[in-house]
Amino acid sequence: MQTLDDWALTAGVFLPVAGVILMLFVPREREAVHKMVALVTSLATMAVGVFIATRFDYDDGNLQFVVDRSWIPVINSRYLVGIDGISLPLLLLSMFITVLVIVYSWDHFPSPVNPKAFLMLILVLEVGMNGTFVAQDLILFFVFFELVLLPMYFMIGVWGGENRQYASIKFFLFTLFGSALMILGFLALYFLGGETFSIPRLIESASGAISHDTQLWIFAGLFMGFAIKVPMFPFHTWLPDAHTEAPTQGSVILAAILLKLGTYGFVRIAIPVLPDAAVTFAPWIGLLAVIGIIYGALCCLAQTDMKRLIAFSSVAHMGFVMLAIATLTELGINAAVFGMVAHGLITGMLFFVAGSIKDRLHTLQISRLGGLLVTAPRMMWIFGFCSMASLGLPGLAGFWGEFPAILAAYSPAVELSTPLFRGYMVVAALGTVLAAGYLLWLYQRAAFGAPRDEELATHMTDMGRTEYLAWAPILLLILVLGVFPSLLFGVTNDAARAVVAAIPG
Amino acid sequence: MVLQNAFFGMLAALAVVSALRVVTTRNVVHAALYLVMVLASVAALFVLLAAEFVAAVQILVYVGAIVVLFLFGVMLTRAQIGADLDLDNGQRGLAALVALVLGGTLTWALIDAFGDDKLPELSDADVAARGVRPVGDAIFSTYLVPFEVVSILLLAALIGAIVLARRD
Amino acid sequence: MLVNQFLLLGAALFCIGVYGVLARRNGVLVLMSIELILNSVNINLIALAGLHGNTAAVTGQVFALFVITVAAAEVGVGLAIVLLIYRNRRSVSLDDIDLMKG
Amino acid sequence: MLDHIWVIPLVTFVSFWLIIAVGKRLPRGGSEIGVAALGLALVLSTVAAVQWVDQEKVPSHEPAATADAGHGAEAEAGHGAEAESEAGHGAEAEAGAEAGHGAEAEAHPAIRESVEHNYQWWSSSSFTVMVGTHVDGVTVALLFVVSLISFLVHIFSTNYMEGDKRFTHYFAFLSLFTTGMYVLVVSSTTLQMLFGWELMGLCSFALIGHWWEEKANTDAALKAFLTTRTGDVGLLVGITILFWIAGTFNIAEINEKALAGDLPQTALLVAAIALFAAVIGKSAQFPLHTWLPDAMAGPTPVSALIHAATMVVAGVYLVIRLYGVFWEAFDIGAGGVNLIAATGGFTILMAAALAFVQRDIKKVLAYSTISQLGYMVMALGVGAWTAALFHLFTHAFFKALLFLGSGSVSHAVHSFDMKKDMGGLRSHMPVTFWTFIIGSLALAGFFPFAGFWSKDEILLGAGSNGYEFFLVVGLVGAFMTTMYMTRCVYLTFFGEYRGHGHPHESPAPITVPLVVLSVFSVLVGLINSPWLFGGEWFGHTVENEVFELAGVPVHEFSPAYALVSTAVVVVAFAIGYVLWFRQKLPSGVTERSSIARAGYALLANKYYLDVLYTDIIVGNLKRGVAAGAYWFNRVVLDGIVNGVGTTARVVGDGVYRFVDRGLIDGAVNGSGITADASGGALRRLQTGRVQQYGIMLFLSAALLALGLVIFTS
Amino acid sequence: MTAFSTPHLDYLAIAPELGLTAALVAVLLVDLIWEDRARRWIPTLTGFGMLAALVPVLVMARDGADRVLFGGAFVVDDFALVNKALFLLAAYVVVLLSTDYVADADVYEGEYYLMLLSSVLGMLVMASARDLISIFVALELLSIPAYLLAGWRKRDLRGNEASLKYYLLGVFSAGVMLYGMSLVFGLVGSTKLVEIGEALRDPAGPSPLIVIGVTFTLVGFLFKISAVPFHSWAPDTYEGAPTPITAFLSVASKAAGFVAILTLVFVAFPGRSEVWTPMFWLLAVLTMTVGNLIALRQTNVVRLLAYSSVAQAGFMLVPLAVARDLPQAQDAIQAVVTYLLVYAVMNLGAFAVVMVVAAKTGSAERSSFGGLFERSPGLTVAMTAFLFSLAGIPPLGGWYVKFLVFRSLIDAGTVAAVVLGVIVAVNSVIALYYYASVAREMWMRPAPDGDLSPVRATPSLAAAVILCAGVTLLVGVLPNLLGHLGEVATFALG
Repeated sequence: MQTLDDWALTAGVFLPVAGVILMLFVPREREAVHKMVALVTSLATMAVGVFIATRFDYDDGNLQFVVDRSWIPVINSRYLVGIDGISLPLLLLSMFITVLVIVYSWDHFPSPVNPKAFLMLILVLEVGMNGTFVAQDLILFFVFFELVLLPMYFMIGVWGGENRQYASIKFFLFTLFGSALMILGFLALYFLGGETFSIPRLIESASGAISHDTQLWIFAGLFMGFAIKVPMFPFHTWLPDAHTEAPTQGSVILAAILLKLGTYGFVRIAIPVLPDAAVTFAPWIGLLAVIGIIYGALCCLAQTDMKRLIAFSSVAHMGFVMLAIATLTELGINAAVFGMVAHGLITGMLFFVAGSIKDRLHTLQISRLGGLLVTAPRMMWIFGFCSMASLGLPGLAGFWGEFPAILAAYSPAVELSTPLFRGYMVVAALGTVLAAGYLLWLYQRAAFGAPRDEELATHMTDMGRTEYLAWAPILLLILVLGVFPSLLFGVTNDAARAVVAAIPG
Repeated sequence: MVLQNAFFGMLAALAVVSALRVVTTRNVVHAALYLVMVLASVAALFVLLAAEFVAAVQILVYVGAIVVLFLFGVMLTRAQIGADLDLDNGQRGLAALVALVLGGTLTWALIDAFGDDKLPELSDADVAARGVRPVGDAIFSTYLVPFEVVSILLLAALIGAIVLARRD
Repeated sequence: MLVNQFLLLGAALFCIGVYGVLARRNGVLVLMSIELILNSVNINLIALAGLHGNTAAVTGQVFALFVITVAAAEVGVGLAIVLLIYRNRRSVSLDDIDLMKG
Repeated sequence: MLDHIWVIPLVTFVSFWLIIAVGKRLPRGGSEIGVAALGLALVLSTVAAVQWVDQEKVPSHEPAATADAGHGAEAEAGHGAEAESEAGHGAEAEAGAEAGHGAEAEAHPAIRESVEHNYQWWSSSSFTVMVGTHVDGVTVALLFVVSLISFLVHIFSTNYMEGDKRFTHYFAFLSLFTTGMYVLVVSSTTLQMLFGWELMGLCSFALIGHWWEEKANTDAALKAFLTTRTGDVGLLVGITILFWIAGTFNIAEINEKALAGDLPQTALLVAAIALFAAVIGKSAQFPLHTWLPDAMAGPTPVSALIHAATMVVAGVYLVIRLYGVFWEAFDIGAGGVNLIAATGGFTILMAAALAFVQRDIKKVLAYSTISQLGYMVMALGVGAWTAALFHLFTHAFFKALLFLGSGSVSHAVHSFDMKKDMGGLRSHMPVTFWTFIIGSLALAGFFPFAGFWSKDEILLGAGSNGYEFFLVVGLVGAFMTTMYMTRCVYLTFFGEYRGHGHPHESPAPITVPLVVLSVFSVLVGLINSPWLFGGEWFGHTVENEVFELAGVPVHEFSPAYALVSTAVVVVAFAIGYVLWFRQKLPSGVTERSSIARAGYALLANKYYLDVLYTDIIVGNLKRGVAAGAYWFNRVVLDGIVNGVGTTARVVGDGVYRFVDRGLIDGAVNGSGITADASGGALRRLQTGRVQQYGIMLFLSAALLALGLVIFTS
Repeated sequence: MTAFSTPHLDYLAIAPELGLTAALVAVLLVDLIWEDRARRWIPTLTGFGMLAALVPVLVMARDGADRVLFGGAFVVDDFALVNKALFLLAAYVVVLLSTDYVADADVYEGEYYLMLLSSVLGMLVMASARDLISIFVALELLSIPAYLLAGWRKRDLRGNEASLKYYLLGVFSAGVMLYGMSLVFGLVGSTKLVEIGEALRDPAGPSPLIVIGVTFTLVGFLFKISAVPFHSWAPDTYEGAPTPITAFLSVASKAAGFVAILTLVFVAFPGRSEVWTPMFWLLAVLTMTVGNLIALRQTNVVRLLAYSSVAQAGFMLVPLAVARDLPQAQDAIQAVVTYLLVYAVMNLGAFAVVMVVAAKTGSAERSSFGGLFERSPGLTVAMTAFLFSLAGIPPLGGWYVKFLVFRSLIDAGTVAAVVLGVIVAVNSVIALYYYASVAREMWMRPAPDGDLSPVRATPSLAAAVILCAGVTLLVGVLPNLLGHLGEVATFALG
C-alpha cells in the first residue's frame, strides 16, 4: 500500500499524459478511438482520485501522500507533492469535471471538429490543473500553474466564438504578466526565506526571516499573479472575453477549475508563507473583493449576452471567496474552499447549459431568447436549479460558499479592523440580492414567456443523452453538498487551521 | 631626442594630412595613394618605436598587397579615375560629429591617463629583446594557436573571396 | 618622446577613419578608411607595449602582426563582397543598398 | 411524535420528489400524491399537537434537576430537552445553562417543556454548527394550521387547477413549499430557519410565476423574490451577528442569553433591526409590502396558502421565535413606541386605506392581509406575544377562506374584477357567498368569530402594556377593515351581475374546503376565550420558554375592550352599509374635491412606492447604475491605457489596422497599442542604410564609453 | 636571449579543433577531387566532422581535469567544454538544415561547408581562448566565413546586401574592439586575461581610459550578440542570408559572442564590475525592449525571429547586469550558458520549421503559415512548442532559462535588479504577443489561397525538428538536463 500511496499523486497528475501519448499515435480520423481513450484516461485518473480519497486521513491537517524527489537540483527545486484537506477537494473536483467535460464532448465538439486535438488539450489541461493542486514546491507549482495556459489559449483561440483570437491572447497575456511577477515573488521567497522552494519549509522559515517591508513587496508580487487568475477587480477584464468566446468545454473548465488556481494560490502559498504581509494586505483584498461582488453583479445587469452575464457573475462569486480569504480566519478559509468548489460546480453547470443552448441556437443574445421553458423544459429546469444554487439558495451548494463568507467577515482575524470587515459583510450581503436580481432577470428573459424568435425556437431541442450523463452528477453534487456541507467542511477544516496558524485570532 | 621628436612631428603630420585626404579626396585613385602615404608614415613610426619587423611587414603587406588589392578593386568596379563628385554621402556632418565626439572622448581620456609620461629609453639589449627573433619565438610558442588559426582564416577567406568574387 | 604623441596620433587616425567609413559612399573608399582605423590600433599597440618591458613589447608586436594579417584577409573578403555587389548592381554606392529595412 | 417531528417535513419533501419523478404518469397528475402527503402530514401534525397538549406542565418555579439554584432552572428549561441532545451540543448547553434571568414579578403559569434535538451538521475547530428540531406550543400550532390549510388548498386545487398544463409541477411546488414552511417551523437554529425561509421564497417565486407565459406574472414573481430577498440581507446579517455575539445559531440559547442580558446591547439592537428588515420583507410590512399585491398574479389557492396563511407569516413567526432578542433590543416591556409596533401600526392603516380603492377582489384581500400582518407585527411590538400568535392562527383560517372564496368566484366568472365582472353572485353561488360572509365577519372581528378574539387580545395588549397610541391605531384599523370588507362583499355578491355568462356554484372539491374553513373561522377563536376550556386555553398551550423568560405580561380578558371594538366594527359596518348598499356614496367626491382626488390618486397609485422601486431604484440599477458601472468597466477601466494608446496612434502607421481588427477595449489593448506604436517608431531607426547603422554603432560606442566614464567617476 | 623552446602540446586538449580541421581538409579534398560526384556526401562528411569533434569534448568532460596550454592563453575547462559541445551540436543541426537547402539552391556546395567548418572552428577556439590575441583571431575566424556565407546566394540582391551590411558593421565593430583591446593591453602590458584581471583589480576607481578600453573591447562582442544599439545589422542580415545561415548566426554566432563576453567579463574584467554592470543593465533594457517592440510589427517570420533573437539577447544580458565578482558570479554564468543552450535548441527548431514552410509556400511571410494546423499538425505543434518556449511558457524549455534570469535578479536583490525584473516581466508579455501571433496564424487562420495540401519536411529537416522539439520539451520537464551543464560551466582560474 505504501508504494501505491507514493505513486498515487504522481499517477493522478500524469496519467492523462499517457492518454495524450496514446492518442498521438492514433490517426485523426478514428474519432471513436480518441473519445474512448480520453474517457478511459480521465476515468482512470478519477479512479486514482477516488483511491486517494479513500486512503486520505481526514483527521490529519498535515500533508499526506507526500513524495519528495530530486527534480532540478541546480536551483534547489524538488519534485515535492502532497495534499491536505484543501487540495483534496479541488483535486477531485478537477478530475471530476474533466471526466464530465469529456463525456459532454462526446457529441458536442465545437467547430472546427477535431476530437483528437480537442481531447488531447483537455487532458493536458487536466495535468496542469491536477498538478497545481498537489504541488508543494514553488517551482513545481509554477510550472503546473502555467501549464494550463497553452491548452486554454488554443481551446479558446481555435474553437472559440467570433472574437476568439482577441479573447485568447488577452487571456494569455494577462495571466502571463501576473505569473511573471509571481515568479519574482517566488524567487524572493527563495533567497530571503531560507534557500528553499518547499512550501512547507517556507511556511516555517520565511516569515521569520524576512522583514515586514520586504514581505509586503513579495506579497504584492504573488498577489498580482493570483489576483489576475482569480480574477479580482480590477484585473478581471480578461474573464468576460475569455468566457464569452471559449467553447463550452473551455468555459466550464475555466470557471470550474482555472479560476480556482488563483484563490488556491492565496490559500496555499501567499497567506501561510507570508502571514504578516497577508494581515497588511487583507483589508485591501477585502475591499477589492466586495467591490468585485457589487461590480460584477452590476455588470451582469447590463449584459445582453448570456455567457457574458455568467462570466461577470463569476467575478462576483469569486469576490465572496476572496472576502472569505481576506478574513484570515479558519472559518474564512473553510468558506473559501467551499466557495471554490461550489462555484466550480454551479458556474460550470451554468456554462454547460449556456453552451448547450448556444449549440442549438447559435446565439446567446438574451433579447433573442425567451420561452426556452416551452421548447426545452428540462434544460431550463436545470438552468433554474443552477441559477438558484448560484444565487445562494440555502440547501444548495452555493449557499455554503456565501453565507460562511459573510459569517467570517463579521469576525475577521484579530489584527484586522473589525468595523471595516463588518462593513464589507453588509456590502457582501447586499450582493446576494443583486445576484438574485441578475440571475432571475436572466431566467425571466430567457426561460419565461413565449419564444421571441419563432424561427429560432424551431432549432431548440431538449436535452440529449450525453447532456444527462454529464450534468446529472454535478446537479446531484450541488444538492448533496448543499444539504451535507460537512462533507466538505470536514475535509478542509484541519488544513484551513494550518493555513492561518500563524495569524492571531 | 629632438631629432626623434622632429621625425615624429613630420611623420605624424604627414600621416594625419594624408589620412584626411584619404577620406576627403574626390578621386578614388588618389585616395589609394594617400593611403600609401599614411601606411608608410606609420611604418616609419614603428621604426621609431623599435619595431622594425612590424614596420617591414607593414610595408610588405599593406603597401605591397593591400593597396594593390584596392587598386584592383577600383579598377574592377570601374570607378571614375578622375574626380568624382559623388563619393560622399549625405551624412558628412553627422559623421564628423561622431568622429569629434569619439576624438574628444579619447583625447581627454588619453591625456588623463598618460599625461606627460615618456616612453622609456631603450638599451641595445632591450632593442634586441624586442627584435625579430623574440617575436618569432613568441609567435611559434605562446601564440601558436592564433597563428594556426590565422592560417586557416586566410585559407577560408581566400576560398570564400574567390567564390564570391568570381564570375560564373 | 611622450607616449601621448603616439596615442593621440592613433586617436586622430582612428577618428579620421571613423569619419571616412561613415561619410564615404563608395564601398572601396570605406574599406580604405577601415585600414586607417586598424593602423591606429597598431600604433597604440606598439607604442603602449613599450611601456611594460620587453616581453610586453614583443607581445605588442605580435598582436600588431596578427592585426595586419587579419586586416589583409578582411580587405580581401570586403573587396570580394563589394565586387559581388558591383556585379549585380553596377554600383558600389552604399546608399543604394537598402532593400531591407524596418 | 414530538421527538421525531422531522418526519413531517420529510413527508412533503419526499412527496415533492415523487411528484417530480412519477407525477406526470399518474392518472391525477401527481395531485394524489400531494393530497395524500398533506393528509398524512395533517394527521401527524394533529398527533403532535395532541401529544403536546398531553405533556405535563413544568411549574416555572420548581427547582431544576441540576444543582443550579433559583432562576437557573428557567434557563435549563428554556434550553429544552438538553439531556436528549446529541453529540457536540454539550458545550453550548453549558454556556446556556449558566444564564439566569430574573423572573418578572408576576407569576407565570406553568409551561410545557419544549422538545429539542440537535445533531452536528458541520464543525470547525472553533465551533460546531448544529441542526435540529425544536417543538413547543408555537411549533405544533403552526404545524397544525399549515398542514390543515395546505391540505385544504391541495384539495381545492385538484379542481381549481384542473386542466392546467403544469398541473404536476404545481403540486410538486406546493409540496416543496409546505416542506419549506415545516422546516422553518420546526428548526431549532437560526441557520435552519434560513433554509426554510429561502425555500419558501423559491416556491413562492415558482408559484407566483406559475403562468410564466405572461410577462406580468413573471414580473410579479421576480418582484416578490427580490423584495423579500432584499429583506433577507437583514436576515443574513442578523443571524451572523447573533451567531458571533451569542456563539451559537441555537434559537433557544440565543433567547436565553439575550434575555439574561449577556449580549452587548448595541450589537443586539443592530441584529434585531437587521432581522426586522427580513420580517418587513417577508411579512410585507411597510415599506417592502409592494410585492404582495403583485403576487396575486399566482393561482388563487397559492395566494391562499402562501400569501395569506403561511409564508407571509414567516416574518411574524421569526419575531415570535426570537422574541428574546426583540424584547431585549427594543425594550418592548417599557411601553411607549418602538420600531416594531410603529411599523406594524403604520402598515395596518396604510394597507387598509389601499384596500378601499381596489377593483380586483384578490388585491383587496392582499392589502387586507398586509394590514392584518401589521396587526400581528404591532402586537409583537406592544408585547402582546400570545395575541400575535393567536391572530396568526386565526387569520390563517379566515384569510385562506376568503382567498379560496375569491377563487371560487373567479372560477365561476373567470375574472377577479369586482366592478366589471361580478355583482349579485349571492344567488348564483350560495355556498361561496355564505362562507365568504363568514370569512368577512371573522376578518372584521364580529363577535364571536375568530377574528374578534385575536384582535381583541391585540388591542388589550396594546392598551395594557403602555402602548395606548397603538390601541387607537388598532381600532381605526378595525374600523377600516370592516368598511372595505363591506364594500368588497357588496361589490361581489350584491347588486346586479355585471359579468358575462351564467355563473354557477363551484364543485365539491372547492366548496368543501370553504365549508371546513368557515367552520374553523367561526369556532377557532373560542379556544382562547376566557370562558371555555379552562380559559385562554390556546395561550396557555403555546406559551413557551421565551415567553416565560421574557416575562411577557399576561392580561385578563377585558369586557371593556371587547365592547369598544365591537362598537367600532358595528359602526363601521353601518357606515359601509349606507355607503355601498344604499348607494349613499357621495358621488363625484373625487371630482369636486381636489384633496379627495389627490388622496384617491395616492391610494390608487399605492403611494407611488412602486414607482419609486420599479422605475427609480430598479430602473436606475438596470439602466443607470449598472449601465454606469458597465460603462465604467469598458470606458474607464479598460480605457485607461486605451487613452494612452489613442494619443500614441499618430505615431505608428499600422495602428489603424490594429484598431480595425477590433482591439479597442482593455488596458492590455491600450498597452498593446502603445507597444505597437513604439515598435513602429523604433522601426524607423532601421533605415536599411548601412552607414546610418554605422553611425549608430560608433556613436553608441562613444556615448556608452563617455556615459560610463562619467558614471563611474 | 633565451633559446626557442618547443611548446608542450596536450593533443587531447586541442583534439576538437584538430578534428574539425581534419574535417575541413577532408571536405576541401573531397570537393576538389571528386567534384560533383561527391556532392551529396559532403554534408554528411561535415556533420560527421562535427560529431567527431564532439568525441574528445566528451572524453575531456568525463575526465574533468582543466587543461591549460600556452601559458594560459588556451584553456580547456568546463566552461570551454560545455560551450564547445554547444557549438558543435548547433552546427550539426545547421548542417541538417543546410543539406537540402544548399543542394537545391544554385550555390557552391563544397565551399559552403568549408566556410561553415571554418566558422565553427573559430568558435571552438573562442571557447578556449584566454588571451586577447586568441580571442581576436578566433573572432575573425568565426566572423569572416560568416560574412561570406551571408552572401552565398550570389545572385540574390538581398543576400548581397546582407553580406555587405554584416561585413561592414562587423569590421567597424572589430575596429572599435581592437582599439579597446589595444588600450587594455597597453594599460596592463599583457594579453593574458588572467593577468589583465589581476591588474585591473584596482581598489581605486578606474581611470577613464580603462573604462573606454573595457567598453570598446566589449562592443565587438555586443555586436556579435546583436545587442541594441549594435544590433542594426541583424534583421537585415537574417532576412537576406540563406535561412540555415540565419539560424547559424542567430544561434552559434550569438553564443560565441556571449562566450567571449563571459570570458572577458569574468576573467579579464571581474574587478571592474562598476563599469560593466551599468552598461549591461542599460543594454539589456534597450535590447529586449527595442527588439520586442520592433518584433511586434514584423510580418515576415524570419525577420520576426531576427528581432526575437535580438530581444532574447537582451534577456541573456540580464544576469550580467546584476552579476558580481566570482565566485558569486557563477550564478550569472550558469544562467547565461544555460540560456544559450536552451535558446539554441528552440531557435534552431523554429528556423527548421520556417524552412519547411518556406520550401513549400515559397515565402516566410506570416500569412503563409496560415492553416498550418490543418495541413501539418505535427509541424504546427513543434513550431508552437518552439515559439512558446521562446516566450518562456512552461512546460517548454524556455521557462527554465527565463526563470534563471529572474533568479539572478532576485538573488542580487538590489533596487536596480528589481526594476530590471519588472522590465523583464513586461517584456515577456510583449514577446508572448508576437510569438503567439505566429501561433495564431497557424492554428486559427485559414491557409493562404485555400491550399490544404500537406506540408512535408525532408528527412534531414524532419530530424532537426524532431530533435529540437524533443529536447525543448524534455528540458522543460526536466530542466536539470541542461541546467546541470550550465551549472558546471565554470572557469578554470589561475
